[in-house]
Amino acid sequence: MAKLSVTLEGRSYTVEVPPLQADVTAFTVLVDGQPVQVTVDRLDGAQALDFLTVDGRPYRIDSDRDLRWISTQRGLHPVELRDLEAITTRPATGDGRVKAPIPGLIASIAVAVGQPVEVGQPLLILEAMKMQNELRAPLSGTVRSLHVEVGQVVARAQVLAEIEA
Amino acid sequence: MAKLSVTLEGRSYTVEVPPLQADVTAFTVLVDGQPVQVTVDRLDGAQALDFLTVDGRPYRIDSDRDLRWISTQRGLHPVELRDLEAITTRPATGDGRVKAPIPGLIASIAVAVGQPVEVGQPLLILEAMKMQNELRAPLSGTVRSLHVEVGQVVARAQVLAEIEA
Amino acid sequence: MFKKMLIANRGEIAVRVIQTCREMGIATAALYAPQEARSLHVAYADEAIPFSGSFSDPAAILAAAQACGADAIHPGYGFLAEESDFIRVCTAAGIAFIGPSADLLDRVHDKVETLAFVRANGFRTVESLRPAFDEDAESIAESAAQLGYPVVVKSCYGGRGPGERLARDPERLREAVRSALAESRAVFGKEAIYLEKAILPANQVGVQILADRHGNLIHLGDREGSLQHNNGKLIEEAPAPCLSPEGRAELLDSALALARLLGLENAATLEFLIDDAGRFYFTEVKARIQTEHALTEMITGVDLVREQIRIAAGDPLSLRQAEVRFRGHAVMCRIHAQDPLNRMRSSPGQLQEVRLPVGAGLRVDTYVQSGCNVPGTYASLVAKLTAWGGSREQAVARLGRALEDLTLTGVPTNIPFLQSLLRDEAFAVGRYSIETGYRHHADIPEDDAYLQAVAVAAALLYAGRGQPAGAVVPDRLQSGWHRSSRRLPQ
Amino acid sequence: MFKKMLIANRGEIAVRVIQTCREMGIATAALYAPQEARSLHVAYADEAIPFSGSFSDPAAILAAAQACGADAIHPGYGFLAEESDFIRVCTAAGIAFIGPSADLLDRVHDKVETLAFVRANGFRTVESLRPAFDEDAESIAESAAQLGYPVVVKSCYGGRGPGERLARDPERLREAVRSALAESRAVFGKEAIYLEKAILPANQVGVQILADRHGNLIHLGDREGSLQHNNGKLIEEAPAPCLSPEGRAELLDSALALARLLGLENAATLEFLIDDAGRFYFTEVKARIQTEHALTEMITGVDLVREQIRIAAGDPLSLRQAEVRFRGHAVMCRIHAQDPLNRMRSSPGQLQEVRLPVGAGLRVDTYVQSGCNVPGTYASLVAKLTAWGGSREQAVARLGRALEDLTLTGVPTNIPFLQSLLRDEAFAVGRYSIETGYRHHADIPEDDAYLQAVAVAAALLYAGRGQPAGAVVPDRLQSGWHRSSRRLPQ
Repeated sequence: MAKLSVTLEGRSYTVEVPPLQADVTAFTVLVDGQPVQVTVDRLDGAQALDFLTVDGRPYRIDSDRDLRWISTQRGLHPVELRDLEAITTRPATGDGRVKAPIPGLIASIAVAVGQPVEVGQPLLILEAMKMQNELRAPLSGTVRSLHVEVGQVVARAQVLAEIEA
Repeated sequence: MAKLSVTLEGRSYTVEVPPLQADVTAFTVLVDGQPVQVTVDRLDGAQALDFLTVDGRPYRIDSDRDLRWISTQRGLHPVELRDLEAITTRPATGDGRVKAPIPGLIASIAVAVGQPVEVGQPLLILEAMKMQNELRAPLSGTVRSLHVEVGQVVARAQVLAEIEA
Repeated sequence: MFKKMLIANRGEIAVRVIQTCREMGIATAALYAPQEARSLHVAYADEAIPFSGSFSDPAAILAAAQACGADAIHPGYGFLAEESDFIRVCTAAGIAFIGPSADLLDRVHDKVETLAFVRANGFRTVESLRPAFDEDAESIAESAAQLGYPVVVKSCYGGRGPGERLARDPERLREAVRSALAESRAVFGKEAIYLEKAILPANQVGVQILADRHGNLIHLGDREGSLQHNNGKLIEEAPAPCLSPEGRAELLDSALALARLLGLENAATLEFLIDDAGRFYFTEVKARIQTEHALTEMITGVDLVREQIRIAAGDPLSLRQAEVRFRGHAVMCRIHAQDPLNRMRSSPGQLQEVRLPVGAGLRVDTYVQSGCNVPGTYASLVAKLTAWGGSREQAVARLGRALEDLTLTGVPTNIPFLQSLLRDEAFAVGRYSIETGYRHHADIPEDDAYLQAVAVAAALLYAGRGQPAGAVVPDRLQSGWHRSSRRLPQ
Repeated sequence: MFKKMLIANRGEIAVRVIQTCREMGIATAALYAPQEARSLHVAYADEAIPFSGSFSDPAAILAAAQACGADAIHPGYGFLAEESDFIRVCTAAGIAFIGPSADLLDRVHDKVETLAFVRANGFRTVESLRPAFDEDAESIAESAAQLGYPVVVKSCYGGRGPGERLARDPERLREAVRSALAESRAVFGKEAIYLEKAILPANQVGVQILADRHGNLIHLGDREGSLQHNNGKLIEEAPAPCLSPEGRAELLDSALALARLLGLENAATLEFLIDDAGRFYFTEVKARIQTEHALTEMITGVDLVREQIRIAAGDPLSLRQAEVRFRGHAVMCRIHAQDPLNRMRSSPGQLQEVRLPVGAGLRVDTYVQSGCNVPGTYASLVAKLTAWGGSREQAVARLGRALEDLTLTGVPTNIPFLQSLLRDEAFAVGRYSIETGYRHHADIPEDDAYLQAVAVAAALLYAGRGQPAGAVVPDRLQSGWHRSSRRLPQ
């Protein structure tokens, strides 16, 4: 379940999206905790999501690469997104590697190699899509390695740091 | 230079096409030995060739998978193609490997392993796109190996036989 | 006015109805099967409801309307458009039906009785006979002999072309009856046929009627539907070129009188055959919107679906007969997913690219867009292309131009066949009948440069085959494997 | 009639001219730069000629016409459409120019002289003054004071909006003069400006004129072009809602008299300002086809490009004034590749998907198709969308519907801005002037379900980002890496 905060036209919505699968075209999304029914096309490789129905209402959508805006048949809406998961992401495998949840830029690093850290302690800030995503320690231990520098651009899933329990 | 015989509306044309390159959009094609100027789009990965100009005249084209027909803005034309190269193809490297010039079905095999062959002697017939393509010995020598059987479907560039000089 | 309209149909007619509803500020609800999720009626409706039922099932449609809170149902031109029982259940449920009253449909439902009634009131009709027992070959042959060959075998119900069959002798009659019965059973669920004395050669002309509940009744001119293939109309036009000015005036007057006699309501079409002497014969009434209604809209500027909805809401017609102004000429062709190289068999599948023609005097009615499915479960009509011109010649030239500009890739279509028909001399001069034969018009074969170019295109497509999609560079050409540079032509 | 037409233009006007030529059986030759290879004028012409020159370069255009054997040139509405010298070299080369004679263009070329001539003949015109020395700030300020503020600074040549500037005081005047001079130099290669006394509020109305070489001269009604943004027309309509029936009759009579006085030829537009008392003031003549000509074509059914070509070939007009029948109302909007979130800056790039609206009473004029480039080197106009309706209300509703249905992805467009304008009260009731301000109309913000759905769409787009194109399954969601199943809601 990805959890996002979406702000548009002065209102903020918390949207929870289930793991998407290519062959599942109807599923439930939570908006501020309330379920809404969504259908999407089964998409072939060449197409981005350009049409969906939400509670039976069809929307033809378009957006720019950076998700600065969403347009529908009714108009254009500047949007702001915050990935609520990205702030507190921890590896599900339980290991100490901290990976980039999205591509972005390393805005700051709060720890040094050899430094002891507590679980949940901020390690670094990854700037992506106009958001500052604080990445925290997945477990208590020592910073064994830091693979990035401030100002560096990183790919998604790139290992940024490792914590040794 | 690929050399093809194209038959449509009761007429046959010999068309010679130079090696195509993704970033070359204007080139010369020979039709019955006469040069015609062709331009195509620079195509991105998602698009097939659907538009070209021939001697400055634009044609919007479509076809089926099997090249049974070509349609233009003016109408639909059943076509028959013969790859004139496929009949006498020889490896440019001078070695004795005989590869499939197009994907197809082995219709018959005229030689056996160990049999001596002369350059240009028919080895086997590859059926593809409604055509029987006779593949001939690229050099004189002995059939060292046969990698296919009659009825087998082969991929392009698959080695079918090898001739030892 | 209505608040929410359920569109009880699919395809281009569903899109058509949705357009007018949106322009009138009426919310729309569309029904769709999973394979039609990319059809335009889904994209354009305010609400899209997954629907696994049949558009011919009154209970399923009514349930859908009630579930979404619709206060009106538009049936398009489907089966339900002419089912009086369906109208009664809608009315009982407090949902308006966009179309005539159930009583009117009951009155004109039986085509043979309608013909007899019209004939009894002094109008010229085709001669028709209903065999005593539908499946009694003997009585059918007797009836045919009584009428005199050739005869046409028709289904008593519904209005679609496929139910019609021409028989010139007893042997062909047996065949025609057998297949007409099978089709009548399959399409309408009832076996009931009748015989009409064929008029040959003849032209098939329809007159568009609008009638409100306040006694206002007008015609919107005529349409010609004689250019058919396998009994399906392919190219239609308005006004009908087969009518002289005097013949037209007489026909339209007669149509108005007939409409009054029958008590027609809402939008309806009166159909006639015109023989080679210019005499017209009433054949049947279609008490619904027709596939080819766009022709009338183009020459009159009247939105027939808007009038239908207004009439059903109790509003008066928005114009009087004297305010109907005809302008120019319109020609429509029906584009089907049919394979011209495989006996026009329907060719369902996924469309790749859809590129519509642009410019003045054109209208496209379609449900397809790029990446959309053409389902095999419905009729193969994918689009109607209509061109308007100040004269017939200009309209035909424009339609030809637009057909060249329309691109539909991924499934074979009948576009090449339509292009060939437009080049036919009989069509070009506007002198054709339902009997006219059309030969295949090869595509300007005298233009060798054109054929050479097609040959080049074929060669390039071949050379580009099997490549990663889009690249025009076959590796077998790049690798240099199969050719010797010494053998290259200069 | 001509055999082969060179289209000396690009974009939607080139496509427009090609359409009529093809419908008339005239072969067409199009010119294109490499980045425009996928533009529709290339696809639709009979011949497509790579062209590296400028459409404003007479020698390059003439050379291209001669090289392809064209016997006529249509300049569209570009720079060459009003260059008398170009017409003379064409004529000398035996190539027909589709437009007026060189002599007429010479007569009306200087706008200040034309105004003086018209005024001297008893017509009401705007007050204008040409400063003694174009670049002498002193004399310009004197002229402005003489006219009285506010004044409009205009270029003496050409007819495009960008050369116009309003100044309410001497300070703004200096600025306006500076930028007008710069633009005049850049666009027309000459520095020449003049001042007009501003009429505020006013409506800008054009009257379409057609005149053949046999003395026949007709008008085809009026068009309203007051809805502007940065001096560019955005939404236009016909007939002009600002005119009363009496005002219209007077204006059209006056326009015919003016057209005769000026000896207009071929297609031309006479432009007027209408003040708030309904008085009209002649401002200038555009002796060429205009961008918004489709409006007139929709309400009259006349193909203006066809008439242009016929007139240039020496044929008489195809209809008389009494045969011109006006029907309904048409509204057009200009769709630009402009970024509404970045001050409407032009946003060139490659279009991904182009999906055109379908249905009755619509017309799209465009050069774009899926995968086509919008070059940064030309104006940002990518399409004109025109809707016809039996009434103004219906036409506006239809345009709104069609704008919703038009999809252009890959580059930002002004469509949301146009949608906002259509929702404006002043526009909805048809009471607006060139001074009307339009506020941004948010997109039905009261509809929370709508905003929630947009939020869902944003979340899904985010969740699908960085995936192999088209897959909606981010691997970070599948891998389970960034979340603990224990922390899932529920």
